[in-house]
Amino acid sequence: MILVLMIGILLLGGIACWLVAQRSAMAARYVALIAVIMAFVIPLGWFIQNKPAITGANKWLVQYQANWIPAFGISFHLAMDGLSFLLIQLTFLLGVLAVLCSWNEIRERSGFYFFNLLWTLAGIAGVFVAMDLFLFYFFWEVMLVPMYFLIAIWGDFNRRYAAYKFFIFTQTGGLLMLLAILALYFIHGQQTGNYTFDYFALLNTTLGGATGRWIMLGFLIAFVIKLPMVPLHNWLPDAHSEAPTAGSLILAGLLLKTGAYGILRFVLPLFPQASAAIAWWAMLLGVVGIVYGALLAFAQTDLKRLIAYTSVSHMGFVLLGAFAFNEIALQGVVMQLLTHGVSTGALFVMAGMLKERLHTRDINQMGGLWTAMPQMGGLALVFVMASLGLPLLGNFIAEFLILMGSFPVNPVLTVIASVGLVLAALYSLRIAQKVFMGQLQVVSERPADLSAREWIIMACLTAAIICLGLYPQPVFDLVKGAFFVTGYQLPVAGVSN
Amino acid sequence: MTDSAHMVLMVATVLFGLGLIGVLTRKNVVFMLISVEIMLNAAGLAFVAAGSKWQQPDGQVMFLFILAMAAAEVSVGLALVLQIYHQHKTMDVEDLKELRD
Amino acid sequence: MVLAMAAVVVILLIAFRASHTVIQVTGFVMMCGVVLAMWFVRDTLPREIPPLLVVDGMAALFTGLIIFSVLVVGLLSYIYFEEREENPKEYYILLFLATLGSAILTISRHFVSFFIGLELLSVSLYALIAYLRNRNNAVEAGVKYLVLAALSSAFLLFGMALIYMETGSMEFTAIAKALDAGGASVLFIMGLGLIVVAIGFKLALVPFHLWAADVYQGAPAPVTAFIATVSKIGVFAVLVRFALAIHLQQNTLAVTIFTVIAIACMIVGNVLALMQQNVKRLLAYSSIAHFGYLLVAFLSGNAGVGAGVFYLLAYSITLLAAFGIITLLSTRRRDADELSGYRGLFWRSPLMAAIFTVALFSLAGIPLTAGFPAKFFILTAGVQQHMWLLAVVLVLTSVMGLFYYLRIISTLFAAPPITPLKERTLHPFFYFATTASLVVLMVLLGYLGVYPSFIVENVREFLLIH
Amino acid sequence: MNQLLAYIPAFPLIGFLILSLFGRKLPKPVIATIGAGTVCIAAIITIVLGVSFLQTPPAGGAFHQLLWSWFKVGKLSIDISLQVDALTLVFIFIITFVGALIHIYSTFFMWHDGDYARFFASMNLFVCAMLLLVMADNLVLLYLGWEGVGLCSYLLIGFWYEVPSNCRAANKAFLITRIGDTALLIGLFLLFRELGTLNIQGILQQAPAHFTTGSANIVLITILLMIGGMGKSAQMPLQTWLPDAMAGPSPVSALIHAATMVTAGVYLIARMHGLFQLSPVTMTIVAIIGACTLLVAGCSALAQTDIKRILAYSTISQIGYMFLALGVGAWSAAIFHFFTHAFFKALLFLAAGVVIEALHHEHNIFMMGGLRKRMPIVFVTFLAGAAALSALPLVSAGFFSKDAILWYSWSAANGNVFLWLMALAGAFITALYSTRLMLVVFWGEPKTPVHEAPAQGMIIPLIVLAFFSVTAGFIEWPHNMMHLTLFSDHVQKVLPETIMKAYLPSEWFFQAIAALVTGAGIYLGYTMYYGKAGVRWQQSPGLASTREFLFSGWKFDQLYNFIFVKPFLFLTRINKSDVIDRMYNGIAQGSLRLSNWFSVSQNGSLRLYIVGVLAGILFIITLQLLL
Repeated sequence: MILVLMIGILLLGGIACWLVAQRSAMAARYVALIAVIMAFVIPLGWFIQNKPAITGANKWLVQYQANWIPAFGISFHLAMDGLSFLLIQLTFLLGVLAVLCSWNEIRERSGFYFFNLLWTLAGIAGVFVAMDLFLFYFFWEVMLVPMYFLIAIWGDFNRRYAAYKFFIFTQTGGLLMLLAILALYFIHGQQTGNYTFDYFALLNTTLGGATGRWIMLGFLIAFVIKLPMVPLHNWLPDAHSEAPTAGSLILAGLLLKTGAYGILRFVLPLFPQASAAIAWWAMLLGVVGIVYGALLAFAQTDLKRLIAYTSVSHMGFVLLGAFAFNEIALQGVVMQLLTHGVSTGALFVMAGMLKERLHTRDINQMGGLWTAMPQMGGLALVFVMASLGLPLLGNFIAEFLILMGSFPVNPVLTVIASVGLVLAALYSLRIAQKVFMGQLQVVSERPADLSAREWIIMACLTAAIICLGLYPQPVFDLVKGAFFVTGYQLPVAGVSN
Repeated sequence: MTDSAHMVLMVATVLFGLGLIGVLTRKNVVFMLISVEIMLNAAGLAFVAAGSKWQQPDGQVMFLFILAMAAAEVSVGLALVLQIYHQHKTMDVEDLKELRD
Repeated sequence: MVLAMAAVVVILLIAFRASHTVIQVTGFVMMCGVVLAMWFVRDTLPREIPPLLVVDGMAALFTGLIIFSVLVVGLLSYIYFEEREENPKEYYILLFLATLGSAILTISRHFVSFFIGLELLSVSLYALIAYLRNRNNAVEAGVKYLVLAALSSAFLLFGMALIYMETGSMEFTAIAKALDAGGASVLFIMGLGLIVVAIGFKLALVPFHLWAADVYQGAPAPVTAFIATVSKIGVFAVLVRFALAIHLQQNTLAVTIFTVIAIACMIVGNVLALMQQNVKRLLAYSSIAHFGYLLVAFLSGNAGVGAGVFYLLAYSITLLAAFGIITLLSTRRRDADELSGYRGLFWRSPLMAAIFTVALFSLAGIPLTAGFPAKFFILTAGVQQHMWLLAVVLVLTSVMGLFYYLRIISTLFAAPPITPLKERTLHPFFYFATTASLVVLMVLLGYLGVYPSFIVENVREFLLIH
Repeated sequence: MNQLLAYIPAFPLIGFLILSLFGRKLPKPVIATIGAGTVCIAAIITIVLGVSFLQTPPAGGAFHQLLWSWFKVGKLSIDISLQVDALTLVFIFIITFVGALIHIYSTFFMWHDGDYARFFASMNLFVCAMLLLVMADNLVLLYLGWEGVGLCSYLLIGFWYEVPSNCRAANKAFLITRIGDTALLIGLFLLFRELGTLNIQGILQQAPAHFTTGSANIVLITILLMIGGMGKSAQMPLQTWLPDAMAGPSPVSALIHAATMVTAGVYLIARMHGLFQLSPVTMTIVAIIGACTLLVAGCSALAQTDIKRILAYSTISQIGYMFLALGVGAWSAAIFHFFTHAFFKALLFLAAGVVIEALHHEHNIFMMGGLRKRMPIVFVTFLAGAAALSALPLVSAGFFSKDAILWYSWSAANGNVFLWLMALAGAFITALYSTRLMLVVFWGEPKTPVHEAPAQGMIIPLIVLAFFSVTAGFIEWPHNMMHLTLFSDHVQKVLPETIMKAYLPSEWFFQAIAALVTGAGIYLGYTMYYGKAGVRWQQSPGLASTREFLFSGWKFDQLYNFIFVKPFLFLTRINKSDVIDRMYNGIAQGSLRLSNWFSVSQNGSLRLYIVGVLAGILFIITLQLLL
């Protein structure tokens, strides 16, 4: 029930924002903030209160099921395990920060803005807990539309193009996934006579050979577009760079994660054989993404675009790890989701703050900002370092585990992926160098350092990334349940070579 | 009996084809309407032939309906033609190209 | 159901002499009466009127859909014509006649009734399209439609004649029997092909679609809405009935033809719409594509009927909402069909823009709107019958479709031009009523999008009544 | 005692946290107290710990402290846990003790800098990270420290970030060491795959049983670890970053780029000696790299004019000695050289810092001169350092450590005559450039006025370091003289003894030659650079190209620029707008073009529409006839 409550609050909060904003924009902000904080606190409070043990028997923390379209075996089935819980917490944490960083940035039509923001969050949260494939697809799409509006209305100069591209790319994948879901539905129905979209039922479908592979591809394409995987990544730089700050934060921090979540939750468990069959290729593409994204990131002069390409590179690790099929790599993948959400989100927030002050995203027009904004410079450095995988910060743990896990499976690719770490240093340091170091460029007024509100945002993110870096064990313990208990059989590795 | 029905059908087909060619080649709206009428009548003829083949009245009933409908169509059609002439001072369909991409 | 027909006739009688408002109100009441009647007679279904008509669950569904659409179209027409101060009396007669034709189509099971219904519909439409003869190139549209429709009628009749010639019957079931006994001869298939032409024309399937854009653009907005919904529903209904009767979907040839047509529709419709700047034309192209989708349901036979009905329902509501917006925004001189006129609508009148947006999303098949389950059911039907090619084409062309829907939407949300708001001279009550009904449509779209179960169950129940 | 371990890195960490969070608001004296004080406390704890270690060696030869379990995934279990054994003790002693001295020096050296707090924050963080590096009981924690010191090095090289070249130097340092780090990381993966653990003790215990000597895996692992070490320790071919790293403040150069961080590679190899012993090939490579590096860097030092760059190349060269020693299996000699080198090189850098500061940030030695009289204390201390560097027999610490290396490069089982000759040549060059440095800076005519006397607080660390530069060597005497082995006894609790050749010539002979060579170097330097001669050599046209070649560090930078940097930049520049994007734009364009084609059919002509219908019919009929 808390899951329904959590999503419901966001949806209602969104509508409330819209209505309230007619009277006062400030009220809309507070409504949005309160709604997201409530959504954040509800599952957290529930978790702390119940301290559910994630044991073999009790993998699912909480479930909720209601009929929806019984004629097609569709139910409104939500469930949360450790993985979902973590991602939901990440969602709402970033959600709160997204509301905060829109505080002053959005001056026009803020009611509708917050409506869209909250509905996007609701959609994302829904994706993380939906245990009915139809429902999953439903949420999958629901999060897109408000996101589209966020980009198309409050975006930068080239927003329309970016918004189209974003929507069309993700929709293509989504519809292919829908086809695959349907195919799975009928195959399962024919096998068992029970026509249902329920995840747990579908887990028992036996799929062999080509059919399984095609269906798996349908899912996978949708997820890797979201992830994004080279060469399906092209929507991302445009969308990220044109979106408003909160939009970029959510895109990078959360939307990409839904793709990875999809792979972990659906592709691997539903299609173990088919996944194993393409594992080598998936890992290869992951590595290509790591290197290619890094090269492109290095070339960019638009700060947000640069960060966007770093996401491409970082998400390559996810693909690499997910298809390594072992615990170490998979735990690394989950960790990467969390840490990338925090660190790249933080970089985007910073880019937004810089844009607010300097009215440009071009790093050639920045420089020497450390002098003017020592606090921001220091915090920025933390996230630049996170981005290049400095130990002590969460990203290192993630990438280390991913590489560690995939090394025995595919040494060659892992070694190439490790080269990505050098490239990561290249582009990350370039950010620090171009933006914060060098001579302070002559600007009309000296940009102000962080305000209290911005301090809160950055402090949250910094604390999160350091905690994840120093004491990640709770995360692993929580997620462990999601992977290695009943019903989840890892695909057998060893297709490589 | 069936042979003659088929013969009539053949005639109807030819008539139909003639009408079609008429519609295609004529530029004048009125002539096009007339050609369509020919085609409708060809269809009617075919119905009559079929009715006679099966010894049923249905074919002729259908023919009556066709006639009625053709009449209605022509009346509306002519009204429109008048309007066109009124507005465009021409009956050439090639001049009716204001609605286009 | 006899009651239903009678009701329509009564409306016509009343319509002869009454003021606009009175017609409107009576029409509205009668239509509601018909709907209610249908609800009550549900238990007595199916009722046959041999040999021409049969009123079964499917017919009831389609008729309901038609009546519902006409209700909205009538409402839209009111403000449309009120603003233009034209004499609308004959308009309503024609409207109701056309409705009657369409309704007959849904319940016909015989060539004669098929033909009568179709012609009733067509002839009324000629006049309706050209009704506002002085503006918007209505006459040109009328002539184009007339010539082509007459031509297609000729094909239809000739095809019917051929089939009659071969089977000796004009009743669907009898044709099927004859077919089972003797197999399909060349002439029969020829006839079938010609009928397909006629139906294809009415449904604006590729390659018989060329008229659609011009007519949509030329006709008054409510009439366009009528063409896009009522007339197509009726024709689709008879197509389904005919096809189910003669088991068209088991015929490889027919399936091939329809597959090609469906694919062509999806591609051509969507591609044509990509660059279109005229909203009405764009909707025409999009409706071509949508009937391509619908053919996927049609091709999956019995299983697809439910999907088809649901799709038509969603599609009708959507289109009516869209045309409602166009109607509301139209001025005395011209219809609001230029895309540039919609720039920044959201910031001028958010409600209308919201309705339009929801409608467009529904057309695009985005969740939370009725278009999503509709498309989903169609895909389900297609996948169930293993029509992978169609399903994949459907998916890919939908993506293409997304582009132009988004184009309109982003126009709606773009920064508004500096132009004064249009003056409203209409009776506020009717304006309000229209807007309210559009809001209802929007809510319906949302409701169907989120909770389609109710309708799905009812459609199933109805379809079980044979 | 175990519980004390955590405090050693904790104090600098606390210093870092306070300074980084509140540094801007604190007055300078407080900052100085915190910055230097925390390191001093760490040094005191270290000494307490060391004394206790020496008096009552702990069970198993090491102190242990488990702080918390870092992460545990599958078989991989990593703790944050510290360990101090004899080897580590040497390192933490140097880090904290020399570090403390340098911090004290810095409180005065940096006094006028605006970013006082940031400097000490970074320095404290560095000390903390370096301590973690050497105290780590597993390789992941070691890697954490390893990267941490890299970060601090980056921050401190680019401390004066307003100057673009400093930032470039910082970036370069970080990137080149990152290449090594990545190799190290891959080495870890391989190790974990083979042994299933990353615990250092675990690895050392399991390795002999698991690997056969010289098998491919162990060679690969050790080479990867070696590359990691090479990156950090600026060995060829990854040495180019260190000279540029001199862009940082002098104390930074002293602490990070001379005494501690750059010797991390030495530590790593010594720490993993168990693996290297299993791979003789790698050992040989390490030795060869060390020998080559010491020569190449030594020659480069000859041609430099920037005082700090001379010292930087000298550092590279001296670490080359350590690598050579490691390579021939002279483990304790390598660590001993590290030990003495830390003192005298830190001393040289600090003294150079004083000189530079006194001469208005003048780096060019040929603009100095005559400082012997004007800065006598600095002169004396510098002399002590230079003597140690050039290994002046018996009176300098450098002699004892370098002599051991020279001896082992021949006499150890892995040693041979070539290595010895190269080391000898290196010794000659070292003496030569040390003399050059001394003569040009401290003798001759003054060329730049001295504007202020160094603060007392800066002089004291110099004196302390100078004292150790002279005396640190006395704890270890060669076999033939006194045979005092305090140091090697200590570290050989951890490190194995050097395996010697069966037949050995007299050690006296080698010592004599070494002393001779050093003397020759000094003499040659004297003749070349005393008085006006130095300028002549510096300007002689015949040597211009050689000088330029050596000055640029054997053109390594240019080579890398050509092989890596340019192609990389080219690649990224041409692909800035993402080729793949073209594909999608192509699809979009294609669709739009298709749309235009299709809309030709919608030309409004009724007749065309009729033709369309007809075409449809024809199509259907054709299909019917075909099927």
